[in-house]
Amino acid sequence: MKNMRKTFGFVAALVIYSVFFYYVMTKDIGRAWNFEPFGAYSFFIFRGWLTTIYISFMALLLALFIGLILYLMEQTNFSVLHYLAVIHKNIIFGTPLLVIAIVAYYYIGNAFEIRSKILVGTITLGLYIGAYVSDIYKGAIESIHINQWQTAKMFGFTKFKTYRHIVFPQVIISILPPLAGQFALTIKGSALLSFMGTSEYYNRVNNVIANTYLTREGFLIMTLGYLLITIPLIKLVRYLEVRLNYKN
Amino acid sequence: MKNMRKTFGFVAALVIYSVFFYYVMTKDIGRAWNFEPFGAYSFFIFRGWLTTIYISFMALLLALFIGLILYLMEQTNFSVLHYLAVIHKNIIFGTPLLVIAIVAYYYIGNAFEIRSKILVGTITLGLYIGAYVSDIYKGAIESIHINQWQTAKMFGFTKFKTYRHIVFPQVIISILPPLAGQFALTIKGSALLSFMGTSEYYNRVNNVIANTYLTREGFLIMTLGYLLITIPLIKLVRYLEVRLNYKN
Amino acid sequence: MKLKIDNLVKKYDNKVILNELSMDIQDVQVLALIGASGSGKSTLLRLIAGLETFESGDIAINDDWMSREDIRDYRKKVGFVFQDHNLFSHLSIFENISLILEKVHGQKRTAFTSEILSLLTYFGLEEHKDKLPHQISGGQSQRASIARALAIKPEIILLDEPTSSLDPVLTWEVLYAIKKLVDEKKDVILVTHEIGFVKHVADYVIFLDEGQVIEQGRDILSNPKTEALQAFLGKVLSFA
Amino acid sequence: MKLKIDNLVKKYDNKVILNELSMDIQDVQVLALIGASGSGKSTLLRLIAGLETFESGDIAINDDWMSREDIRDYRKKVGFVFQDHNLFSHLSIFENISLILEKVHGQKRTAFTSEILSLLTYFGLEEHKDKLPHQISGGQSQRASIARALAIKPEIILLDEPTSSLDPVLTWEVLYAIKKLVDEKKDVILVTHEIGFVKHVADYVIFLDEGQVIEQGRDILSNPKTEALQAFLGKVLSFA
Amino acid sequence: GKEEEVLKVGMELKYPPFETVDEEGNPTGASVRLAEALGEYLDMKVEIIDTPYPSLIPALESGSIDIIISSMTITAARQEIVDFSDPYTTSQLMMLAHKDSKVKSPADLNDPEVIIASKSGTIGALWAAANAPLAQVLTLDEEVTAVLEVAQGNADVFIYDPLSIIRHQENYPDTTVAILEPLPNTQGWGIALRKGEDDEFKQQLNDFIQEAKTDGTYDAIRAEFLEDKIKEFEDQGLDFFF
Ligand SMILES: Nc1ncnc2c1ncn2[C@@H]1O[C@H](COP(=O)(O)OP(=O)(O)OP(=O)(O)O)[C@@H](O)[C@H]1O
Ligand SMILES: Nc1ncnc2c1ncn2[C@@H]1O[C@H](COP(=O)(O)OP(=O)(O)OP(=O)(O)O)[C@@H](O)[C@H]1O
Ligand SMILES: [Mg+2]
Ligand SMILES: [Mg+2]
Repeated sequence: MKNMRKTFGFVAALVIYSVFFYYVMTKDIGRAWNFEPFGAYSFFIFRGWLTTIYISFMALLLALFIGLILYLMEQTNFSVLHYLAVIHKNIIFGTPLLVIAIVAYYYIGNAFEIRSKILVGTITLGLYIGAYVSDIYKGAIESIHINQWQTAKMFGFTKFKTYRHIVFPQVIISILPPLAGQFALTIKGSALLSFMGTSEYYNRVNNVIANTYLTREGFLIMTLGYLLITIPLIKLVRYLEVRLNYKN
Repeated sequence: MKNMRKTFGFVAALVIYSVFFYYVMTKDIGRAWNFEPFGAYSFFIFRGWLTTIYISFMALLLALFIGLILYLMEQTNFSVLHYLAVIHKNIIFGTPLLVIAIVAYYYIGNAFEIRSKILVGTITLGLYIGAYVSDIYKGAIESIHINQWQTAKMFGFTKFKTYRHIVFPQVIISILPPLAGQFALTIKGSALLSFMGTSEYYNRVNNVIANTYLTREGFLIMTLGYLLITIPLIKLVRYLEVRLNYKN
Repeated sequence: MKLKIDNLVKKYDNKVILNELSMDIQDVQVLALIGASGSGKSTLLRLIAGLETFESGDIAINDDWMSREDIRDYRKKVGFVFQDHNLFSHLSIFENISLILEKVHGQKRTAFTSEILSLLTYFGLEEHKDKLPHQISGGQSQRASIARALAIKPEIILLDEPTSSLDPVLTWEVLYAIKKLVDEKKDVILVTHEIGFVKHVADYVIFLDEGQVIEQGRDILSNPKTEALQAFLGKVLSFA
Repeated sequence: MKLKIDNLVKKYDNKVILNELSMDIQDVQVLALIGASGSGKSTLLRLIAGLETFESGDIAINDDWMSREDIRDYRKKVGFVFQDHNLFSHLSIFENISLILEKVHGQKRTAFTSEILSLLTYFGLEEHKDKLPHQISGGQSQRASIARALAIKPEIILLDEPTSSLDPVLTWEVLYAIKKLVDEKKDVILVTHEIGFVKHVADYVIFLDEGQVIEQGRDILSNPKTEALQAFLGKVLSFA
Repeated sequence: GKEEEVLKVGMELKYPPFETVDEEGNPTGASVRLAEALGEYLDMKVEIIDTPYPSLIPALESGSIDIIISSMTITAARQEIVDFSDPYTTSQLMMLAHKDSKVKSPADLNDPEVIIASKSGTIGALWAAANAPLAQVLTLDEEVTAVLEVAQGNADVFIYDPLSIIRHQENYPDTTVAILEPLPNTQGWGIALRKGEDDEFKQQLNDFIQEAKTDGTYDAIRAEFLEDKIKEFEDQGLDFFF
């Protein structure tokens, strides 16, 4: 019964969206859809897609870690570290990804003679997303009741163990929802590597669009390709949300 | 004493960053800086900057509101609404801003004969950021202890009043930090309007770069322009974090 | 008060907590629920307050059967003191009370301020009125919780262990406050472990064990019939 | 135990809570702190546990003056029962104990499992061992908090109102558990409002009022000298 | 000799048939072949580096690439920042117009009511500023949106190269027309190199272009990549520019 209602709701929602986009499409003045030319490029595009997956997952792990470091730096009493984190975050928050990508590779990477675009791109993306992630941690940790900290202290937990065993398991459910969005941003953000001329998904689809002039089809393929990564990832996060929620 | 240490930390951090970027710049084999040609464009760029401020603030307010609606839709038992929100979020999470911008204006806007780019852009950006904001709300609200809900119920608070007077004031401190990042994303996200050919800041600086090829200078101006908006905004959020934190 | 409960069944995670519990009580002003820890006292109190759903059965207060529709209006007439106090953690002691009067009962700030202050003074909380719940002592937060429940001038007040963290002097004050309620013709349902307190204040006592009523009556404390209650009381008396 | 406190001053928000409090206690095994709500009992207990900083003064336990450096090792030897229980909200009752043994005391799961189980059984919690703190009754969570404090086999155990939510039967059990500790040569510092309980278990009593020691000794309960304590006790006795 | 030295050539591989990728993703197109011919001429290995348009100048300035061959039009403003070789083509600009627009020829452009769409970073906006100062200019980040502006009637014309104009017109046959009349005052495309770095190198580039035009290199490139285009141009009655 409940399952049926859920299924019905899902189908109804899907229909509403489909009707909406169908209506929009009928109003479009262009030509008919034509996916054929993409066939020849499928392997080319597919390899770019794999690159995107690789980069985004590495960057994602890095961002989770860098976010933690930044959070800890911001909390410390050692004020140089504190302000390093604050300045880093302010720069990241204020700078467009385009600029960050170009500065990171063509200026910073160049100065230190790092030539691997994948490496520079992954680190840059990790640093970029990490700044946002650190604020997610911060928000969640603020919500832990003072009692829990005090009890951990009383029973002899070190600061690290308190975070690891007491705080983290309690905040994970409030961290995961915003993190899902951040993960999606990371995956799409991996397109920043296209400014470095890396052959990832975004760049390659755009290459093909340029060759074939099939913009509409290209955008559809681009979106589907990203959805194919983001949807499973978000499903995974939602699953973890339920699994790791101690309240259930 | 404490203030001196803080100032010292800030200055030290700033010096470290400056040295880093100075080193990077010395490694660059390019020409000397040349800001002169931007002088002629300054009014042109300034008007774009104002447009960006206008759009991002409108979109930001909209996103806070849309995020709330999406959160409530996701929580409701009415499964059509629930899935409408879920599908919306999945689409937003998976689609590059470039594609969203173009579809929103040239397909959807066109189908409904909405010609105002500022309008379409603001709504689109609001819907886009709103999806991320709703997950920030969700994460924070998960952290409210069940006791607080029950007590509110007992004393006759309606659902709305419980959110308004009990839940919201308690979660605001865990919402604000990740929201700061989201605000910054909104401001930079307003560059999506440049895909629609609106003359906002990003677009205009890029125009000047295209005309003059002064990329380095253009990027610096672009970044400073955005920082000039994001830093005060983030300062404001941090201030609110302290002000609204009932624990202080 | 009249309280009628028919075959009330409440489960948590498929474990039966209240097991076809029934009672029919009339013309009682202060009803006390006693029983061992975990016997279901708090659960029963929450159900009477309409705070949780239950598997089956019915509850009527003053011949009014509880129903989904008018539950919110019903609750507005009920004051509740939670076992773990449950003050709103973001609000000062004063605001914990004022918010409810203002937002739920629609009263004006000018009208209730002095009333709240005298209530807080009565419970020795006047100097703590602007502190947050985590800044006051256990007994202070318990008193604040009682003051909050009384502030809405309830027709019926439910108290879950109202004196557990109070010293003897304050226990007397609470006892006195409850007696005042009785004089004002208000009804009280009380969960407590303080048998001495029950003797002073209650005119009807129900002894619960494992989710069922084992013994009930006006003078079961002085005249216990079941072995269970005798054993329970035995420990108390040997104490003082 | 020896407990020496010199001119201890503690403030919250510039309000003096403990006012140059001093004591020098020797050869006491169960020390009870009594006093009115808000008199500073919990605060003093937290300071003795090294949980909070203070303005000035010194604390020495068994001639060991408390210092920043070895505070963590000191705490590991101390069991603490918080007034509001403070169980870790994301861990089951069992895990609330096992986590500490495993992560802080470095014990092996195989070694402590049966020990924890028998401790939980002793406190009647075996069937609730996998529940989370918010799923158990007030008395159950208080017992879990006591079990947790005992599980680390502390040399000294500090209890803040350990029986406040317990029924008479269970109060006896806790009393008995504390007596067993005494037999095992462990030291106990106890904050409680249950004067009967204090009489049974404590061999030294300190009566606090407004952050100062008003009266102290081995038999101040049967032989109160100050008016304050007489009034305080007067209310208790008239109760049972 | 120079055998081991690598000449790094930056181009954005999104502009067929000049700079593009084949189905395996290898760089190909007329500019790629021209770069390779340049390598042979200089006796250097050539490496094509795909670089998006906004990154081309930073890449050149930082030394990530040595020259740019990316259908880049020579303008005075750009010459302040980079050096250009002599033009290797005479690039042309033409117009895609909305079917109802009053713009029928380049002469109609200088009119305050006319809206000219142009892709940012390309020459269209610059041309408009210099040659039709009264018209409104709309710059868009993406080519596709500029075309949509015209197709949906928001803009009058889109200024771009003839090849693309023809293609775009085929995509929106009902609402657009191609005005295949070259805009006046356009310069050709040049090879960009770092400013003032090496006059000798610049001279070599100019010599190469001179030679390639006559030694059959251009003919070969035309035959390989531009056959179709040339035919299209002839069909439209135009001269091809490469
Ligand atoms: N964090 C805090 N901020 C401000 N005041 C505080 C704080 N914690 C405690 N107090 C105040 O200090 C005084 C002593 O508190 P304490 O908890 O020690 O009392 P207590 O003797 O344990 O009382 P009870 O029997 O009610 O638990 C109280 O008046 C309380 O309001
Ligand atoms: N949310 C819950 N999930 C599972 N079990 C629960 C939950 N709440 C209460 N219980 C169980 O129901 C039983 C009765 O709980 P209740 O709180 O009513 O006891 P009580 O009589 O008030 O005890 P106490 O005197 O200790 O407060 C207990 O065994 C408790 O563990
Ligand atoms: Mg209870
Ligand atoms: Mg206390």
